[in-house]
Amino acid sequence: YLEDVKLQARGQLQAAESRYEAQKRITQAFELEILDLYGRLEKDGLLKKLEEEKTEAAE
Amino acid sequence: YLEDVKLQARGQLQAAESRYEAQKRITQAFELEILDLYGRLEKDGLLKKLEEEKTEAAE
Amino acid sequence: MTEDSQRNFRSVYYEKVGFRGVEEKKSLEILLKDDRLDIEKLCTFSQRFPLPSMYRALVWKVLLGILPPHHESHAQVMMYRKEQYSDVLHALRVVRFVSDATPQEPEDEVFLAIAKAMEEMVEDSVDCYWIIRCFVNQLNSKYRDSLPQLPKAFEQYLNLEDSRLLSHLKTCSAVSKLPYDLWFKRCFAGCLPESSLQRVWDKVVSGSCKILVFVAVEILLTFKIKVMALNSAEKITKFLENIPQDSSDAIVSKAIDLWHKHCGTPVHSA
Repeated sequence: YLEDVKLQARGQLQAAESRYEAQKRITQAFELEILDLYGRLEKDGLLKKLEEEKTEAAE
Repeated sequence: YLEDVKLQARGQLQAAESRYEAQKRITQAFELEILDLYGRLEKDGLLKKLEEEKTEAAE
Repeated sequence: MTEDSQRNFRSVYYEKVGFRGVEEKKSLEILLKDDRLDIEKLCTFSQRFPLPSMYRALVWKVLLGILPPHHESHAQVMMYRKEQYSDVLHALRVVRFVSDATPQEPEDEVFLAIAKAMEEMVEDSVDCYWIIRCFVNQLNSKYRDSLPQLPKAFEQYLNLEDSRLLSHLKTCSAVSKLPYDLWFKRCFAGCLPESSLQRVWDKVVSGSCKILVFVAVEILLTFKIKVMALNSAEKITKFLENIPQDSSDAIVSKAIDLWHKHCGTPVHSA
């Protein structure tokens, strides 16, 4: 019976571990997305700045 | 003794669950961040379009 | 010297030099050798004696539930805790959360003051993260109902110890304006130096927030002459918010004695 309890406990722990791992993979995918979006925003910001400088120079 | 084994298992499981829950909250936070970043990109895009239209109209 | 102040002097002296600590350290080591740690006994120990610094982080982690009672699980549980810490830290960096623009709420100030003090007490950053988290959590859950009662208890015990001092505070209308947030919400973080403060937090971690009342009372008693000379609530509060640091070790020792005197000394059950 003791062995049974131990086995059950190990099973529960493993389930928690694999749920964590799955969640972590989702987080990692989201992280890549965030970094990409940051990159795009920054590029937009830079472009805007360049254009502003150009218009200022033209004036 | 059996109670002891159960108690020990519960201690381990709680820590594993807490790690999973934290990861889940991180995923949720990332999700919000992504939505926010998309919103900002769209706003930037719209602004750019508006400005382009303005310059075109001025020409 | 009166007998009482002599005793206080001696206990401060012994604690500093560590003579009295030898026997206590041995009995704590015996408790820590238990295969399954007896939380109740560890609580009683921490309520009675100052924790030796080398065991403080371990005992706090066990009492705050960061580590389970079973030694066998400590390594694995700590691995989970460590990973959770790095996950959160990494996530904060990804969303660039840590910036000057992050708005601050009043509760954040309490949290930050406690965190800042804890960083001085706990060396390891993973331990520190968890201990701050659970310490603040304990204030917001276990002590939620008792913390607001402390100003009243403070008045009561100050009256017992020195009614003239309390009358003076009342005459100045200072009683309601004392730095209660600093004392009872921040648990003296930023008020006392960490080396003395940790002996107070030993008691808070192990289950008593009432010790905070006696620290406040002892601060008043220690600076009685100064406080009696001040005649406005504003000046008194300002002084109490910035008390001189050099007597803080003695203040804490006397506060613990006073707390034991009024609330009894917990004894080991069996």
